[in-house]
Amino acid sequence: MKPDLWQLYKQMLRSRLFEEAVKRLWEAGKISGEMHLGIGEEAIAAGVISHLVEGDALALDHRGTPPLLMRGVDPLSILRELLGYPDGLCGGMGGHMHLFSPAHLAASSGIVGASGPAAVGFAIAAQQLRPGTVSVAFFGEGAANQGMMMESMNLAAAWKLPLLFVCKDNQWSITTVSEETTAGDLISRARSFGMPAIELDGNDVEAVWNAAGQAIADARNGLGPSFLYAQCSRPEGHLLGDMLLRLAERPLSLEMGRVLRWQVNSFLRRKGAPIRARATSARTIAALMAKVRGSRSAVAPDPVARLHQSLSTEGQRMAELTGEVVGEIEQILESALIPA
Amino acid sequence: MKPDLWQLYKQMLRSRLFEEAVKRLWEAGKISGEMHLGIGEEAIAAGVISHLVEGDALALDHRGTPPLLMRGVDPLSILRELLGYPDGLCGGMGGHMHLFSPAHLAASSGIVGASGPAAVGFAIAAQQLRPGTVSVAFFGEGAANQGMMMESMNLAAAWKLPLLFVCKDNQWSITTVSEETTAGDLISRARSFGMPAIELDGNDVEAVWNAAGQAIADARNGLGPSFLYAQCSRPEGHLLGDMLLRLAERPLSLEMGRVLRWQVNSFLRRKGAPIRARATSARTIAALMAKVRGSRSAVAPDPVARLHQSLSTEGQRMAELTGEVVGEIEQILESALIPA
Amino acid sequence: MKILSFAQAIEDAVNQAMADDPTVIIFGEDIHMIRRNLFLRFGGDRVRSTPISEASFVGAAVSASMAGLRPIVEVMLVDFIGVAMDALLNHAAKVETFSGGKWKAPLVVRAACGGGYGDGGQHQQTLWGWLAHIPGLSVVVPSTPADAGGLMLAAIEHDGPVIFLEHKMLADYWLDFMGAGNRKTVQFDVPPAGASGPVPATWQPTPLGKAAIRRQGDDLTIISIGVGVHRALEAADALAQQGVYASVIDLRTVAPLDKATICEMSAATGSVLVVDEDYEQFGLSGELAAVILEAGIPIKYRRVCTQETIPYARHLEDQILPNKQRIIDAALELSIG
Amino acid sequence: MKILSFAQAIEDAVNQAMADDPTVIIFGEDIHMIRRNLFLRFGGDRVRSTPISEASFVGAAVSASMAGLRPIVEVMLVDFIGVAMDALLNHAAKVETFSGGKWKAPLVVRAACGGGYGDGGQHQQTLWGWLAHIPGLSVVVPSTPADAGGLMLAAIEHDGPVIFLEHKMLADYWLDFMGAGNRKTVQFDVPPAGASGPVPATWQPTPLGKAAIRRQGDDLTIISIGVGVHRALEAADALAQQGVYASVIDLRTVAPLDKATICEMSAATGSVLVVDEDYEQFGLSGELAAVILEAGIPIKYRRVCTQETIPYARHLEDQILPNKQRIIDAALELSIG
Ligand SMILES: Cc1ncc(C[n+]2csc(CCOP(=O)(O)OP(=O)(O)O)c2C)c(N)n1
Ligand SMILES: Cc1ncc(C[n+]2csc(CCOP(=O)(O)OP(=O)(O)O)c2C)c(N)n1
Ligand SMILES: [Mg+2]
Ligand SMILES: [Mg+2]
Repeated sequence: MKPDLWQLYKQMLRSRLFEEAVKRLWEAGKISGEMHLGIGEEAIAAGVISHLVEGDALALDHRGTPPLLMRGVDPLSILRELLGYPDGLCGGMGGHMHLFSPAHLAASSGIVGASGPAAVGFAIAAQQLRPGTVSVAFFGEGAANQGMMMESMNLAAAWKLPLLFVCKDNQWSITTVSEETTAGDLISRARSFGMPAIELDGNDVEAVWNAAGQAIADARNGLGPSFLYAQCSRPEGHLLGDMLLRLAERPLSLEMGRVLRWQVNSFLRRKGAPIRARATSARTIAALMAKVRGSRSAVAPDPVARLHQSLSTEGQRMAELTGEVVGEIEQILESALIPA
Repeated sequence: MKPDLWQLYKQMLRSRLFEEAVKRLWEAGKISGEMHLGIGEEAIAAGVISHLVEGDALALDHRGTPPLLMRGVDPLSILRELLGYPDGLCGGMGGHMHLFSPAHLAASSGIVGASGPAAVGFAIAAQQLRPGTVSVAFFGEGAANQGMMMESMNLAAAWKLPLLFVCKDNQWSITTVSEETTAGDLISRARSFGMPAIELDGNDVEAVWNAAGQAIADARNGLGPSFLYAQCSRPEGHLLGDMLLRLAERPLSLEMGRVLRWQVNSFLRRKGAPIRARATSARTIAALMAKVRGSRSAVAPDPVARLHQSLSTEGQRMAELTGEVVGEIEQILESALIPA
Repeated sequence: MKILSFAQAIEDAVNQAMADDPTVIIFGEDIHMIRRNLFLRFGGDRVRSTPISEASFVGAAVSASMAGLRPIVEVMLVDFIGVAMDALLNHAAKVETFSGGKWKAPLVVRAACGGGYGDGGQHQQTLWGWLAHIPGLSVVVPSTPADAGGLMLAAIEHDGPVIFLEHKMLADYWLDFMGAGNRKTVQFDVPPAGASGPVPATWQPTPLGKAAIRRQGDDLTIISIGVGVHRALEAADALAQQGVYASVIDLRTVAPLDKATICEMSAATGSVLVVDEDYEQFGLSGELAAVILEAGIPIKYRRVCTQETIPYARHLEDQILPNKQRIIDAALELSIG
Repeated sequence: MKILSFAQAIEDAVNQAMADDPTVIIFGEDIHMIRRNLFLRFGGDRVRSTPISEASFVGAAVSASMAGLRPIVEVMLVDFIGVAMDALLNHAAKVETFSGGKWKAPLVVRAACGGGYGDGGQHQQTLWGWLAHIPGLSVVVPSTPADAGGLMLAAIEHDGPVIFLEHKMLADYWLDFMGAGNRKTVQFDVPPAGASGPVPATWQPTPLGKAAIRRQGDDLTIISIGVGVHRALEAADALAQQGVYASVIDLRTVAPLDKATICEMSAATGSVLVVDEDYEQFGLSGELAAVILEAGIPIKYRRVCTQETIPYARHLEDQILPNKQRIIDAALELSIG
């Protein structure tokens, strides 16, 4: 089987444009609170979601919009939810970390790791009430250190639940490089529960589509859960207004000045760690900022751009599709702003 | 290095006799609540504990007495704690699942899996305040599915903490065969966190001593945590008065009669699972009872008997040592019963 | 008239619910043995034993309930809910609000609770007032077999999360498992009218949020729940012999709270004594004071609760848990003072 | 006179404590950035960033404190404590009792709390009354920079577990992180006297369990904590213009509760209004009613609290959280009714 790349591209582009619209509205102060975008995760979401059918369930984390959009939830009702209107997806009660669509059996949570248990419960219901359907958990690599996520891997494997764990590894949990807090590697961790685990480039939608297709088919056939481990990068940082990103975006000199000022302040204070340890701390922070800058650089992989490039040979079709999606999102944006 | 087997045997025998004394007192109604004995775990406790020195810490589960005894906590004060006297180890406030000895940095908990975080904290303090000391976590194979235990393995490995995880696998968590709720295997699970993991026969004190010695030495030298996975059997069941054991101890006919009665009752009721599923349930329970009977049989391995046998060539020494330990425990028992 | 033990009553009601509604399923540790009769009748798909992974399987119960099942998830003792608290605090309790009322989580969290058998402070808590603090959770604590079955049925049928707590002094199998262990050498203060009693032939749901008046008296109003109700009734008998007549209210559900009955009965006597085995501070006993004051009813007020971590030794524990003597003393203080 | 922001005051006090006592360490997620100044000064051994494993690292803080350290363990938002609740409920709170008083757990659990910036019900809870239900835990909620530093120092020096909650409307970096995100396009109702103010040159511990009287008035007594204190003071100003004079008590610590001040001030006016951002039911507001009634003080009583899961949309959230208008209305009801 081959994926319909145009269809996937369309979903990815919709998601990207939607998130960019959200960003603008958030920046304009029309959306409140934290805002974690799914920019950079489009290929993972599209490659997985495109295999889902009626009755399948979705357990989402704090970056739930792309999967929901691709699953077919009305974009306007999501946007109106984010804007806090009574006719939003959740009546303005949930907000962006708590998007729920009963019709799609899709639930989000802002608690890191909670998509594990949620997916397990959905999978139990699938087993019991809707044989042949599956449940999918989306989460970050940081969430893989949350106890309930590991418990859920064990439970899913022990009960051979129809479940797909989708771990999106952008290397960061907020300002922490996840590698430094994660012992061993997540592929081995998943396999240690007796689950198949596949590592892939989350910017390559075809690879995701293939792996997810196989894993979901296995789950439907009663072969139990699988673990997809997909690398991605997230140019917008952890959330909009990301502190680390703000720092890193300043011209090098300014930013270093700031770090130096902290450092000097800290060095000037009597008592505290030996100078070497203080210098190590300063280097750690400088290295973080360098890493952030790297992930923001022009050469950072972008799943949408990548697919765009490979499909661009058909220029006309691409232009039409782009026009269509841009039109849709513009239309949604316009309707979204109409007062309740 | 070779272990001092006589010393190990002495500790194991003391522990065994102590637990048997506890059993008698509990049966006489002088000790309240649940009582989880450490009978069958003596070789694991002795092989590990004998490597500990001043400043090392112990995080224990609901079977804490053997390690505490071997670590040098006053047996009389433990027994008086179990009897609820004000001069007991914890003034009668803790009881058998909450035995605490600040002098030995030893803490217990009745919450399954809690010895993981407890050992992590002890190990952090070791790293920070007492370099070269270590912390040890004792827990059952069932506890390995508790989220905080898995989190603790990750944390210990990520921070290279001086910590030894000691998983005592008696195959059971209460009435559940742990294999059926544990996906994959625990050795792989531990290794997936980048920790060395050693599987061994927990009835072979020499093997435990060797493996623990190496692991603890590594931890003292800053090489990080290890995982010891030791098989054992627990003839007294999960706790005194164990329901499954009670059932299994009845003569075969009686017991089967009982199961049949449940089964018939259940079969007689309209509505419910198809007959095949009901029969599967009945077989599951019968199989559990058979398994319990097996673990109670004369051929079940006993670490104390095993070491006794190999040391019995020196009959005189054995007789003396036995006499000494029996005398000690009898003496303790006598003093324990003196009213406050 | 059918007579069942407290435990049998619950099992009977669960049997009825499971037979009538195939979406009712049970999971929790050791369920194949603890609920062996249900396991034998309804099979391993609907009666599932879990790993010791409460955070995950209580969380799973929430989403399973959202996806069409009606799970009864068991955490053995309410004390163990600590490791699974996120599932209740941030998920079960909030699904309905977060979804704008469009999605419900009809699950029952079942657990044993309570002390009086010398098992120490990590295994004898009640925590009902604590759980009730979280908007969105119902908390049910029956004191008789008839209520136990009826409230269990109501909990199963309720379209939101319900915590169902069975006190170990009433549920004989728990007391045997954790306290007696088949011994004849230990005694417990088991209230007979709670441990066994008449039940209906077919269960009807006992409505959540409806208190029961167990005794009428003009001098003071004792408000309690669970085993405390029986302790209060014993104390009321003793008080009557001293000429002090107490009403006794059995709340039956902590949340929702039957404010009407509470206020009416409090106004009638002007003296309120709360008997609450849960921790005293920031819980049920305080809420009752607030509810009565909010209604503008002037009262004299005392409470007999558990003030500290429960000690292990039975004689120490007996002093800390609400007992007949403490109730009598407080009642006399109220009626004299 | 030094003027510091609320956040700076806490950092200043922690700086002082860490410099004076090498056993004070900090751990939690993203601590190298959130506490970068401490990280730079005290190094990575004493300021450690953790994996997202709250159950394990909060539990570890308990035993680390037993083994000679004085950890400040951070869980970002108090809402996240659900996954680590066992460490508080069954361990931190019980070590001292279980060990017969022989072992203490001197740790601080630090978290941001509170709403008012439209982040939804899983990120804006306060939960202070809920945590205070557990015997053995102290719960501290400062409302000014001076208290924030002084109470933090007291929390670090206290020989038991203390939950230290900093409200996001007072701690500017949290509000920026979660609410503003560097935007100029959003506004928040930040109480100026809480966000910045005078602090001592050298920190002294502010004793736990001692309330502060923020305003004197004869007509009614408003009892509050955290941001609620500022809302109450604003309301009291408005009330004064209508001829209603309110006292305002800032509890500062939920547990231990300053019963003496509460009773004295309540008796003085005979009318008590509790303003509590935590959930209304079974929490702080009820406990205050009970404490006053137990002291035999007849009062009229109202409360303005959070009754439901906090909605996401800012206009909905504004109605649910205690606000000036709700306080004024309740106060007028009390003084007329
Ligand atoms: C239990 C819990 N702890 C901490 C947080 C705060 N938090 C929100 S997102 C996040 C990082 C998550 O990292 P990851 O799982 O890799 O997802 P990503 O944001 O990178 O997509 C943290 C720590 C939370 N929401 N819940
Ligand atoms: C969090 C929690 N869940 C459940 C229990 C009840 N419980 C006590 S011991 C036990 C089984 C533990 O099995 P294992 O870890 O293998 O230890 P073993 O008893 O076999 O030594 C269970 C489920 C508990 N004490 N704590
Ligand atoms: Mg990440
Ligand atoms: Mg076991």
